[in-house]
Amino acid sequence: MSDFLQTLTSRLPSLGDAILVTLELTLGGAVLAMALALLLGFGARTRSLWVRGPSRVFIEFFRGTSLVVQIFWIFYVLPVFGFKMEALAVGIVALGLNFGAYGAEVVRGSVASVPASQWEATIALNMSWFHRVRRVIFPQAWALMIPMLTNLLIQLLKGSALAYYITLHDVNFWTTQLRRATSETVYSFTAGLLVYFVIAYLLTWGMNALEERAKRRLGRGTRPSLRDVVGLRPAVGTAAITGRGTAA
Amino acid sequence: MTSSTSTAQGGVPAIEFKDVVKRFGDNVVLDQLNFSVAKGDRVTLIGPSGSGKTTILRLLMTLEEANGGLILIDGDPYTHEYKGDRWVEIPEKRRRVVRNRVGMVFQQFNLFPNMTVLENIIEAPVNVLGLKKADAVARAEQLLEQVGMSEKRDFKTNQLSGGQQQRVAIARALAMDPEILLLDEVTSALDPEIVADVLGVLREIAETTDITMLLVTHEMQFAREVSNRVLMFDKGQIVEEADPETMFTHPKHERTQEFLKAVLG
Amino acid sequence: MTSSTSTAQGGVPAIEFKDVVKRFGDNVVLDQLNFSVAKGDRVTLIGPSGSGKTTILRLLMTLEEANGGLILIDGDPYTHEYKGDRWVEIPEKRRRVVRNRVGMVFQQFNLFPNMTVLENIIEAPVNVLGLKKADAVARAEQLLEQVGMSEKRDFKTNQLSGGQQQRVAIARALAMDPEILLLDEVTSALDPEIVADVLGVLREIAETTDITMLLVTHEMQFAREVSNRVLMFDKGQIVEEADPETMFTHPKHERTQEFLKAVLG
Amino acid sequence: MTENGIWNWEHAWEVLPDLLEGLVVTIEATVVGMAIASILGLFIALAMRSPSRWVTIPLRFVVDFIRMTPLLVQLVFVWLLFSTIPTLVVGFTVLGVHYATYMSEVYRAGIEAVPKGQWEAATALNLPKSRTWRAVILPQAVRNTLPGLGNYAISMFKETPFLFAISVVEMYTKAQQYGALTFSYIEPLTLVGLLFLLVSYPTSLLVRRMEIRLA
Amino acid sequence: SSVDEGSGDGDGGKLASLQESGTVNVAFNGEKPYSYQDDNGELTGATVALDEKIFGELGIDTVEGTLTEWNSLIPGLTAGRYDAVSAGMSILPDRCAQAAFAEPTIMYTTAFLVPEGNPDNLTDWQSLEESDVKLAVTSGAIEDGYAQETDVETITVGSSQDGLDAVVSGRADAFALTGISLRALAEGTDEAVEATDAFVATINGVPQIGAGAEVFNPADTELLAAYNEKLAPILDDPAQWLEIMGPFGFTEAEMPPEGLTAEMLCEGDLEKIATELGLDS
Ligand SMILES: Nc1ncnc2c1ncn2[C@@H]1O[C@H](COP(=O)(O)OP(=O)(O)OP(=O)(O)O)[C@@H](O)[C@H]1O
Ligand SMILES: Nc1ncnc2c1ncn2[C@@H]1O[C@H](COP(=O)(O)OP(=O)(O)OP(=O)(O)O)[C@@H](O)[C@H]1O
Ligand SMILES: [Mg+2]
Ligand SMILES: [Mg+2]
Repeated sequence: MSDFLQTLTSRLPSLGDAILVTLELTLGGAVLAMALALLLGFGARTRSLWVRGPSRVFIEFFRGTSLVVQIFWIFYVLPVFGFKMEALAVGIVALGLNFGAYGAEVVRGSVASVPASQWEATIALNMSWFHRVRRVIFPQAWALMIPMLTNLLIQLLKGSALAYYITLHDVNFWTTQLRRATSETVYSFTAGLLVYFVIAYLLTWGMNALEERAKRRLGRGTRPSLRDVVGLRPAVGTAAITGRGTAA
Repeated sequence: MTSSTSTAQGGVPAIEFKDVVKRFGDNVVLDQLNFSVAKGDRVTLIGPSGSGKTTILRLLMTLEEANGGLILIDGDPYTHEYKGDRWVEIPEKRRRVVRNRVGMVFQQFNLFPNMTVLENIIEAPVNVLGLKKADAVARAEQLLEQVGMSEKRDFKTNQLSGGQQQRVAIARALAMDPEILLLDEVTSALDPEIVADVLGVLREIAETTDITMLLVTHEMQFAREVSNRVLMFDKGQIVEEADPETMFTHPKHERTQEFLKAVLG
Repeated sequence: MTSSTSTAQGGVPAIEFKDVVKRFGDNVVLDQLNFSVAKGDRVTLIGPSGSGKTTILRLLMTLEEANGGLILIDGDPYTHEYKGDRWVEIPEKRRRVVRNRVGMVFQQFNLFPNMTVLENIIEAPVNVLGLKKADAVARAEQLLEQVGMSEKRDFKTNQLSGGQQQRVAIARALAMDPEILLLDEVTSALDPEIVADVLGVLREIAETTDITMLLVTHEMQFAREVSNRVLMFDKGQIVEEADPETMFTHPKHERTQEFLKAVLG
Repeated sequence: MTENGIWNWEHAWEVLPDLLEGLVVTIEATVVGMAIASILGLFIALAMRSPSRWVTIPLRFVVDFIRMTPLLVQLVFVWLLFSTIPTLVVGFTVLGVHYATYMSEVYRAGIEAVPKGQWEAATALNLPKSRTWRAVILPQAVRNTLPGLGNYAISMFKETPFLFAISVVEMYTKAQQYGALTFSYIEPLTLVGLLFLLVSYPTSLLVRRMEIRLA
Repeated sequence: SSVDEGSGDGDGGKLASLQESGTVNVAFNGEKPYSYQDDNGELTGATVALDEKIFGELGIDTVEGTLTEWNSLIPGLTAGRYDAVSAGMSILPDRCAQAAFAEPTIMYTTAFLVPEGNPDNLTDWQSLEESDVKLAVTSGAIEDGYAQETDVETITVGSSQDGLDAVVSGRADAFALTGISLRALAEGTDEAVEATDAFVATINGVPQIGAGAEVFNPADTELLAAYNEKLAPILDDPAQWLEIMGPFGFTEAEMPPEGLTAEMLCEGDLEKIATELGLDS
């Protein structure tokens, strides 16, 4: 144990770098995923088959084949065709594509649960499509989708552990190296586990704050008690529920 | 069958339905319906549940697509037109120009919960009509004054009672300065005591403006006071048409007599 | 203030409120309310929105907890009692015995969507009263007959219209053979033409049984026909109390006059 | 990869039987895991409604912890700490428990989505609590939950490769093994992707069907 | 982390470009004592030392490493993510079709990691076959193949650490791996385990000659030839080989016998090799 602590201490500086890589992947992937989710989520709702078809194919493909296989292709096979990206970029792109596809279902489901009457009111006021979505529909769907996006974000964080597979040195890699150096599986993993837990906790915390804000915008604010903010219950909006696109 | 392409006042009618067909699946709701509403007219649609009253308003608001026929606003084709002998949809871009002339108030108010009362009202004038924000706010305040909601200006909509929400919804529709106002059972989601309140607001609007109104209501008293023409619908057809006084006191058609008896008790 | 511990007929009242207090947060909805309903009475509660009518029915159904006072059913303490000078909740077990005497029909019907019409009706008789299934079915069929819903026996509830759902809900409440039936605006979610239909069913029940009824309604016509006593509520207090005829034609209290004017138009 | 181009059908055919064998394990793990997740998830959701904070606070913590930490680590821990429990049992159980934490949220939402009026109607009919749950609330809640259940099944399906951390060899690991022995990775891994798709897509169709049916 | 250096478009430009930049990027799996990061994060190990020597002679002074998973080594090489793999990978016939092996640099023997005291008395593969122990093997390693051919009950693990954990936790009775790796593993842990003496496994009567080598992209033929050219004198001179490899715990037993070539191993006729090298027992 004391040996372990010594090695652990000597490796703490590199943990900083590892956390940075994990955060870069998670946040980069999340931003890309969110952009894709919006694009595909609305794309999958359009009436035009020319938009809806490709959106659905994209969603099904990237949800259906698994993240590792996608990472493998982007990192190890595409270069054979002369298409080569930095490892970090590959990680972000792969996470973004995969979770973007899951997220698209969340977006689609949440937008679908905004009452049709809200769309009708926007038509009656003669708003343009983009205006409707930006000012009326999305702000309402947003409050519904955050809890499910939080789940996805946690899964994305955990998915970023595949970084080692593409030569990146993230928290998972750091844990593996610690384990190799100390031969202490349980202690090493506990260290890694706590790091992931803390990151996940902070992310959830941030997302809960976002949700609170979104709800308050809708006049449904629950005036967050300290426990609401600190607690991690991803208060799933009931209408959003039930997996209409519950991702993951 | 009984078609009614009436209106005396001359000039182009504000609303005109020509052979309008609307089906839901196999259910033919409107079968070649013809009728028109002159500018400044206040027309009430009455009729049993499922007769197609709401459908007419929704077609006028392009919330439903017709399956045939023409809908004209001020003589302009609105949702579809005939190109040669083909019946084609008018693209959204052109629809939007015409749609600016039409406003609607819904039974369930449909206010935007993510905005305050004021924001609900100025949203479309600023972003659709392109009004300056200051002007839109000034107009909104005037309208809120008119519906007696001035002091709730900055409230979230779900902090309001049903009657208050409906009054804001009316102000929101009026803020677009529509030439035509559609009202679908605007009081039937409200508490009975509050109904009078909202009807009062509408009566005032009817008296002080010359907006063309097309309304569906079960408040026969209100129909009597506000409208100058009542259309009785049944099965997607106009069964009878008269001024309110005649319609409510001496209905001719058997179906109308039956209906009025059930509703007036 | 104005308390009303009336009833002539003698004997233990079916329902008795003694100094009942109900608060929601700071909002005192019922402040030491006293009233009673004799066995077999048909009492209508009227009054403006928010006056506490629904709250009274919900207290009687134990859907809300009182903050003080006693509620007695047939003289039995129901939700709370005084032990010495302490006001204590009666445990669920004892409440359940009393609750069997009370049935309720809701404005929104609240049928169980996962069951058929028949299943909805026999669920409680079988599982609460312990009836044999065959007996429960026989009784259910009789009730469905009575409300005119026999042919919908095996339908899912969401295949029914509002009026049909409400008739099933009435049959469901009656299947428990309650001594007291609570009805909260049971027609206000229905289309106007259909209202008459459901009211007819209730009228028949009122005529053919001696169930004690406590109802909230905005259908004054119905209140007039069915009930033998009307209580006018305002701000959680009984403002006026009379037989329907007197109440609707010669209301004494100013608040009642105002209210009736707004509702009756 | 070599002179003969990037894709070699011989390798593909050669590895396919191995992969199918692995697919069986993958599907077994998903089915058993999902059975555990959907039942345990329900119990967690029910327990979380307990009025006692002595139940809910610790449970909340455990559930969050499991949800927020990597599955892989959980597998290895349990495998090493309870070395007398057979590996497959550990694998399926941990997978199931991990997903139960996700599922419990879906159930919670499903239960909360049952209108309050249903509870009130049950009280008005004097139904006992247990009967109310069994006959009224749960049937409706579970129906709300089905699409979510399907989605998590799809996702669990693709997390079964983690089972290799405790030496359960499923489809993905079979592919990697073939790659390690022959240095041909593209064929086996691509096939894995396609096989995943082959199972996920119908599941996803089914889920959306239910979504429409229940809407 | 990875650098966009190698490009795999070969035809000899690779050697020149490496020489020009003065840096070669090799992939490694972080396994002691072949190629790994020391506590300071420096790339080190036996195959790395060998690379430094050989590439140095080719005028490439810096050997950089990319630490990656075992299963990414070859895909990354093919994708041109690095220039060579320095992990002492075994030369196997199937593998030769996909990657270009340099001449063998390390002979592989097998050993078992067992609980202290070696309760099952494992000494060589025959003793294993006779006992009924459950053997842990690394996924895709040659020992996995041996076990399958001799019907030994196995569990498959992902890394040597996993194998160690399996033995410690009692999930497996023994863990088979190359002798060199096992020695390093046993030394690095405080757990109550030991490594048996290394042996050449004899499977169905045929001694399993195994050897590891540097791996290149098949397109980089000129680079491979140049590497082999500089490697030959080292293999011919045991003293020099030991000087390079010895510090990492390698002994003469791990030095490839004279005459053993990558080509022979690629053909895979082990019986023939044994006869030619005079190794059959
Ligand atoms: N979206 C829809 N899909 C299918 N059928 C519909 C739809 N909307 C309306 N209908 C049908 O069209 C017919 C006319 O409906 P509509 O709502 O116009 O009647 P209404 O006269 O407004 O009745 P009410 O007084 O009940 O509001 C009804 O038979 C109705 O079932
Ligand atoms: N769950 C609750 N939480 C907070 N306040 C409530 C709640 N239920 C009722 N109230 C308040 O109690 C008061 C009485 O409500 P109640 O529903 O009994 O009125 P009512 O007479 O039935 O009115 P209506 O005619 O509109 O149904 C109202 O001011 C209402 O806002
Ligand atoms: Mg309608
Ligand atoms: Mg009420």
